[in-house]
Amino acid sequence: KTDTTQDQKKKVAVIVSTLNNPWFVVLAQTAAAKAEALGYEAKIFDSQNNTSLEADNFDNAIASGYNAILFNPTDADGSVVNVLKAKAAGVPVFCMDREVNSTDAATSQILSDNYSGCVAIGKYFVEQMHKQGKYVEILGLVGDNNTWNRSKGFHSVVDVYPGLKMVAQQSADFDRNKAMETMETMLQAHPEINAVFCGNDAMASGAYQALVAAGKANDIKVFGFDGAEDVVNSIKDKKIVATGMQFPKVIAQTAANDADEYFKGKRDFPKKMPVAVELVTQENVNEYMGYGKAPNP
Amino acid sequence: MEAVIPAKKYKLQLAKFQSLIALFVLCLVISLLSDKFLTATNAWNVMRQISVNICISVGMTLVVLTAGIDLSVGSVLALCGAITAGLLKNGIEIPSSNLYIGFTILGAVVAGLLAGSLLGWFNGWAITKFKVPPFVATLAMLTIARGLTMLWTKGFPITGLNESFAYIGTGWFIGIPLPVWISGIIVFIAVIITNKTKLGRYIYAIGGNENAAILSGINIKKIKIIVYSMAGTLAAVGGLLVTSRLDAAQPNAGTGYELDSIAAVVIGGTSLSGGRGSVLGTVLGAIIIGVLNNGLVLLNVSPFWQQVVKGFVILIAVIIDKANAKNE
Amino acid sequence: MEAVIPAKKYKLQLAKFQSLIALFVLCLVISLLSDKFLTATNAWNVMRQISVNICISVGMTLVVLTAGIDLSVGSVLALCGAITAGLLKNGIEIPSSNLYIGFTILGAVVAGLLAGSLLGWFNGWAITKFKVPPFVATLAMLTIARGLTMLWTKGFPITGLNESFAYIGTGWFIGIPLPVWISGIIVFIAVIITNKTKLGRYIYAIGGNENAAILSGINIKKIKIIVYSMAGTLAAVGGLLVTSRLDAAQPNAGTGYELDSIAAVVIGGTSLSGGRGSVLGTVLGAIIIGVLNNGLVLLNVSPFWQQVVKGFVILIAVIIDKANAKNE
Amino acid sequence: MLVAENITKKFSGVTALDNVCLELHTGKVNAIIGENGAGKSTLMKILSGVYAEYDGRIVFKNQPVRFQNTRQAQAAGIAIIHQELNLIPYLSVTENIFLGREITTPWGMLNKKQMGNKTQELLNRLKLSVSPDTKIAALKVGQQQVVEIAKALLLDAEVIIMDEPTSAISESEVEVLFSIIEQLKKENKAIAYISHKLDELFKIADRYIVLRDGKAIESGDMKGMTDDSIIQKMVGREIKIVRKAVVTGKDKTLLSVDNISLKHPVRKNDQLLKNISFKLKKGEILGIFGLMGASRTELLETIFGMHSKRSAGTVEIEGKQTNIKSPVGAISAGLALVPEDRKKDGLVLGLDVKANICLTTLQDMQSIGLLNSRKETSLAKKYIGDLKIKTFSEKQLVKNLSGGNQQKIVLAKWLATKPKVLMLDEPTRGIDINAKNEIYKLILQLADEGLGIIVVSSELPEILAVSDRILVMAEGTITAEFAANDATEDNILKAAIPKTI
Ligand SMILES: Nc1ncnc2c1ncn2[C@@H]1O[C@H](COP(=O)(O)OP(=O)(O)OP(=O)(O)O)[C@@H](O)[C@H]1O
Ligand SMILES: Nc1ncnc2c1ncn2[C@@H]1O[C@H](COP(=O)(O)OP(=O)(O)OP(=O)(O)O)[C@@H](O)[C@H]1O
Ligand SMILES: [Mg+2]
Ligand SMILES: [Mg+2]
Repeated sequence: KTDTTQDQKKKVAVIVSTLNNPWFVVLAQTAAAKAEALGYEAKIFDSQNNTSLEADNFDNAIASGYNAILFNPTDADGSVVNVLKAKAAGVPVFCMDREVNSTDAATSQILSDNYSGCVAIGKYFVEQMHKQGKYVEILGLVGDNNTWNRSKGFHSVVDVYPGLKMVAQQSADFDRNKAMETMETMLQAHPEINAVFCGNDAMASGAYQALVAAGKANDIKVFGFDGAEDVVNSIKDKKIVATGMQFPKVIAQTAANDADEYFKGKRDFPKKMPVAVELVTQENVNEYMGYGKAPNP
Repeated sequence: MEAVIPAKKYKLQLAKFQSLIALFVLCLVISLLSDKFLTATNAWNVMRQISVNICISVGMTLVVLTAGIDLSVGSVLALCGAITAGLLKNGIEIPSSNLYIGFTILGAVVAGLLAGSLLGWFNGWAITKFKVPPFVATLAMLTIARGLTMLWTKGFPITGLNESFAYIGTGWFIGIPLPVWISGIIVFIAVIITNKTKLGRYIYAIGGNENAAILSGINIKKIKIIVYSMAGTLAAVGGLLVTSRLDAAQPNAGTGYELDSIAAVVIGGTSLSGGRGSVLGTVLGAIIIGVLNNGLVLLNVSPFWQQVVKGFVILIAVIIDKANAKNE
Repeated sequence: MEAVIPAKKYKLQLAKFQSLIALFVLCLVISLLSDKFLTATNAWNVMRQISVNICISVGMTLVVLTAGIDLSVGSVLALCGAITAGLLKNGIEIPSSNLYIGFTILGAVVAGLLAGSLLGWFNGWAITKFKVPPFVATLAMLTIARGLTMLWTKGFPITGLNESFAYIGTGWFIGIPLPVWISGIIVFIAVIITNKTKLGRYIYAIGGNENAAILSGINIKKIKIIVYSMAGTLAAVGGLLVTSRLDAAQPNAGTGYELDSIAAVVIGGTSLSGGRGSVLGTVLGAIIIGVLNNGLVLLNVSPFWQQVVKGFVILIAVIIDKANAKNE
Repeated sequence: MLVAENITKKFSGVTALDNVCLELHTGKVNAIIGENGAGKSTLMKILSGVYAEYDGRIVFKNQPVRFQNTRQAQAAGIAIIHQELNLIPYLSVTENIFLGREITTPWGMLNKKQMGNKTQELLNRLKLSVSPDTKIAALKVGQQQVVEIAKALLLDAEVIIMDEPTSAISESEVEVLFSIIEQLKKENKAIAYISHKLDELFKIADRYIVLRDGKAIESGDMKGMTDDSIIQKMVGREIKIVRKAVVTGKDKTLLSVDNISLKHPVRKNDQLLKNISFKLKKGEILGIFGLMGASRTELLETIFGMHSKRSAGTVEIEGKQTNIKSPVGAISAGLALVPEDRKKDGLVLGLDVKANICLTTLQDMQSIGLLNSRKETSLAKKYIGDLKIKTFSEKQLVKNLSGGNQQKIVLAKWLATKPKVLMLDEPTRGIDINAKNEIYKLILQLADEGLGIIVVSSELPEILAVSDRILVMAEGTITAEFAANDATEDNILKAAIPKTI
C-alpha cells in the first residue's frame, strides 16, 4: 500500500486520543505542523478517548491511503490491535507520549514517562513537606491508565514515609471544575491538610481556585502534572508549588522526524525512546514555558 | 388508566413534599456518618456548587413542561462562558482593518447572555418552523455549540480573567454567596412566571394538550421559541458562573450537564411528557443530587464505589417519592 | 389538529423513503468530494463501524416504541464486555476455598449476554414495579453499571484475550465481516418481532395508548420488562463486538453511546412519545450517522469543524425528512 | 344473568357509587339512565373489570365473581364499549379490533390475512366504509366510535355493555347499530345500554335502571313510560324541554361566508368543502345538519382559520372583510368554536377546572401583569353555577369529571370570550337531558343577547329544537336550506343523504 512514488505528496495521519485537553491539542497540532513543514500532507484524527472510535480512525486512515501514522494511543493495551492492523497494511506507526504494550507493533515509540515523572514529583513533595503532614490526592478519570501510572509513581515514593498521611483520595475526571468542587468538599472534611497532589494541571488549577476561595491558598501546597501554560505561570507567581513538565512539542516533532526518515529509507529505530519528564519548581520555573522549555533559559 | 388518576392527582399535590422526604432521609443518613456535613460552611458549599445546575435546570423545567427537551445546555454553557471570557480578555480584533474593540465586564457578560438566548432561539426556531423533534434539534445544537467552542478557544482554556469578574462566582453578599443569590433570584422569577403569568399557564397548557392550546388561540410557536430562548439564556448564566468561579473558560466545560439537569427535573417530579411539574420540585431535585455528591466525597467513598452508590440512592429517592403515590 | 393527522400518517408510510433521500443526498455529496468514499473497503469499514450502534439502537427502538427510554446502554455495554473479557482471561477464583472456574469462549460470551439481560430486566422491574420514570431508572443504571465496570476492571483495561474470540469482531464470513452478519441477523429478528408477532403489536399498542392497551387486557408490565431486558441483551452484544474487535475491554467503553443510539432512533423517524416508528428506520438513522462520521474524516474536515458540520447535517437530514410531511 | 349487589365505589374525594344494586336480564336491552356524573360509567367499569377495587359483590350466571382486570371479564363473556374512545391512534382498524386477542399462525406469527378478513366482515356488518388498514388517527370521531362497537362485537360475549355508543354517530349508523342490537337480543344476550338520547331508549330498551347521584333509584319495564316520567325519575323533578319560539325579522347580518372551499390534506385534488356560502344574522341560530362525513366539522374549522393553507374563500364579520389565518385571529375577530372532540381539542385534562375555563381569557385575568387568582376563581365559579357543572371544587382536575361535565367546561371557556359568533360542533354530545336543556336555554338566551350562533349536530330533535334556520350538508356542499317552521324530519334527512350512493 505504501507506494513510494515521489511525485505525489505523502500523507501523514495524526491520530490523537483526545482534543478535549490542551496538552493533546499541542501534541497533535505540533505533530501535524512539523509533518507539513517536512513537506507532507497531514491530518488530525480525534479518537475522543474512545478506543473503538480510534479503531475506526485507523480503518479510515488506512482506507484513504495515508502513508504513516503519528499515533497517540487512547490506551496502552487496547490500542495494540489498531497498530498491528496498520502494520499489516504496511503503514508505519510512530507512537507519541503513551506506549502500546507490544514490542514490535510500532515502528518507534517516543514516550513521556508518566510514572518516573511522578516519582520525581513525589520526591520533591516529600522534601517540601519535610516528610511530615496530611494530604489529599485528586485522581483523573478512574478508567484511564495514565491516572494510575501517575498515582502509582507518586505513591511509590511518598508511601515510604509514615509521616505523610493521605487522608482522602477522590477522582475529578481531569476536569478543572470537578476538581474545584471536590477540593471544596474535601476541605470541609479535612481542613487540616497541608498539600494536594493532582493527576493533571487542569485539576491543579481547579483545586487552587478552591483554596483561594477558602482563603487557604498559602497554607496548602498544590502539586500538578503536565506543564500546562497557566500552571507554569501560577508557579512563576508562587501560587502552585510544582508540576511535571512533559514535552508534547518535542515528542511530536521527534515522531514527525522519524516518519520523515522512514520515508527516506531508515528502518532501524529505537523501539522505545523515553522523553524525560522534568520537574518544574518555583526555583527553576524560568527555564520553562507552557508545554516546553523557554526559548532562552 | 382512570383508576390511577386520583393517585396521579394525589402525587401531584404532594410531589414537592415527597421529594422533601427523600432529601430529609438523605441528609439524616449523611449527617449521621459525618459530623462535617451539617456545618454552615458545607451547606454554603453545596448551595454554591448546585447553583449552576439550578440555573440550567430551571430552564430545562420550562422546556420539559412544554413536552420538549434541551440537550444543548452543556455546550451552550461552555460556548457562552468562552465568549464572555474571550471578549473580556482579548476583545475583538479585526486584523484587516487593524481595528480593536475592548469589552467591559458588563459588555462581555451581556454578550455571553445574548449568545445564549440566540442559540436557544435557534433551537426553538428549528423546532417550531421545521417541526424537528426537540431531541434532534437540541442534539444537533449540542455538537454545533461544542464545535464552535473549540474553534473559539482553539482548544485551550481562556484563563487569567480580571479580578472583579471572578467576584461574580466567588463573592459574598450579606452572608450569602453571589451564585446562590443569582440562582435564587432566577428560581424566584421562574416560580412567578410558572404560577402567576399568562406565559406560565400557556406553557402548562401546551405541554398538557397542544391541540387544545392551539384552538384556544395560544400562539404555541411563539411560546416555544420564548421558552427555548430562556433555556439558552439560563445556560449562559450557568456558563458565566462556572467561568468566573474558575477564573477560566474551559473548552470542555459542561460536558454531560444535560443529563444532570434533566435528572434534577425528573427527580423533582416533572413529567417528561409535559404539562405536569414545578420549578420548586426541580430545585429539590438539584439539591438532592448536590447533597449526594457532597456526601459521597465527605465520606470519602472510593471513586469506584461512588457511582454505584449514587445510582442506587437516586433510584431509592425516586421510589420514596412514588411510594406515597401508590394508591392502587 | 384534525388536519395534520393524515399528514402524520402519510409521513409514517414514507418515513423510511424520506430518510433514504437524506442518506442518498449525503452519499452523493461525499462521493463527489472524495474518491475514497465509494470503495468496497470503505463501505465495509462503515458497515463494521456502525454494527455496534445498530445492535444497541435496535434495542433502543423497541424501548422507545413503548414510549420509554434507555440511557444505560453505554455502561451496560462496557460492563458486559468487561465481564466476558474477565471471565475469559481470568475465570473466577474464590480465594477462600482455593477454587478456580475457567471459562470457554461460549461460556464467557453467554455470561456476558446474561449479565446484559439481567441489567435490562432490573431496569424494567424498577420501571414497572415502582413506576419510576424510565429516564430516571435507566439513568441510575447508567451510573451503577459504570461503577460496577470500574470495580470489576479496577480501572484497567482487560487485554490479551484469546485469538478465536477476537475473530467475532474481526473475522469475515463469505465476504462479509462477522459484526455485519451479527447486526444484520439482529435487525432481521427485530423486524420480524415488530411486524409479525403479538409482542411487537403490543409494543406499538403500549406506546400508542397505554390505557387502551390495559383495557384490551394486555399485561403491559410483562411486555415492558421483556423489552428492557432485550435492550440490555443487545447492549451486551454490542459490548462483545467492541471487546473482541479491540481484543480488550475498556472500563470507559461506550461512554455517551446512549445519545448516539437515541439519535439513530429519532433520525430514523421513531417518535420519542412512542407508538410510531420502525426498526428499519433506525437502521437508516444509524447508517446516516455512520456515513456522516466516515465522510467527515475522508473529506479531511478539521476535528473542530467536524462537530459543527455534523450538527448541521443531522439537522438538515431530519428537515429533509419532515419536508414532505409539511402539508400544513 | 348478571347481578350486582350493594356496589360502593369511592374515588379520592368523591363517592361515585353508593350501595348500588342492578340486574341485567338476558335477551333484553337494559337501559341505564341518569344524569352526568350519576355513576353509570363507573358502575359499568366495575362490571367489566376495569376497577378491581370496590365494595359489594357481583354474581354472574349464579356464580359470585370478582374480576381483577378486563381480560378476566372478557374471558367470562362480558364485553364493553367504553364511553371514551380507547383506540391506538397509530394502529390500523384491524390491529385495534384484534388488540389483545390476535389470531396467530402455527408458528406464532400474526395471521394478518385472517384478521383482515374478519375485520372486513365486521365493518360490512356495521356498514362502515373504510379499509381495515386505515390508521385510527385518520378516522373521524364517528368512524372511530363504530370501530369501538366492532371491537365489542368481535368476541361474542353474553353480556354486552354499551356506554353511550351513539354519542358520536349519526342517524344512519344508529339505525345499523339498533338492527344489530335486535339481532343480539334474539341470540339471547344481555345488553346494558347507556344513552342520553331518550328517543333511542324508547326505540330499543326493554327495561330501565335509573341512577341518581350514585344511588340506584328504581328499575322497571320500559313499557308505559313517557319522556316526562323518565326525566322525572332521573332528575328527581319536573323539567320542561324548551322549544324555540321561532323569531323572525332579524335583519342585521353578522357573519357572511363566501365561496369557502377546502382541499383534502392528502388527496390534493379532492375538495372536502365545495364553494360554501351562507349568512348568519345577529341573534340568529343557524342549525347545520348532515350525516357523518358531511364535512361540517371541516366547515367550522375552516371558518375558524385552522386550515388557512388549504382553504379558499372569504369571511365577513359585521360587513368587515376578515383575513383569519389562525385561531388567534379568529378569536380576536369575535369567533368561538366549541370543538367536536372535547378530549382531543377542547380540554387540557391535566389542568384543573379553573385553569381550563380561564384559558381563553387570561389577558382579562391579569392585574399588574400577573394572573389574579381571585378573578379566575370568580369566573370559574360563575360558569360552574350558570352551567351547573358537577365538580366538588374549581380545583378538581378536569380528567376526573364525568363526560358531560367536561363538555360544559369547554362551553364555559368559550362563552368566557364573549364572542360575536359562537360555533358549536355537536354541543350536547354525551350530555344528559337536563344539562342539554340548560344548554339549549343558554343558546337561546345568548341569541337573544345578540350573538350569532351556528349549531352543528347529528341529532335532528336538537336541530329542530333550537334553530331559526337550518342548513343541510352532504359531501361538502350545502344541499338544502329550511326556515324552522317548514323543516320536518324527513325533508331534512332526504337532503342529507349523499347523492353519490
Ligand atoms: N377517576 C376518577 N377519579 C375521581 N373521580 C371520578 C373518577 N371517575 C369518575 N369520577 C366521579 O364519579 C362520578 C361518576 O362518574 P361517571 O363517569 O360514572 O358518571 P356518568 O354517569 O358516566 O356521567 P356521564 O353520563 O357524563 O358519562 C362523577 O362525579 C365523577 O366526577
Ligand atoms: N383529517 C382528515 N383526514 C382525512 N380525511 C378527513 C379528515 N378530516 C375529515 N376527513 C374526511 O372529510 C369528511 C368530513 O369529515 P367531518 O368530520 O368534517 O364531517 P362531519 O360532518 O363533521 O362528520 P362528523 O359528524 O363526524 O363531525 C369525512 O369523510 C372525513 O373522513
Ligand atoms: Mg359516563
Ligand atoms: Mg364533525
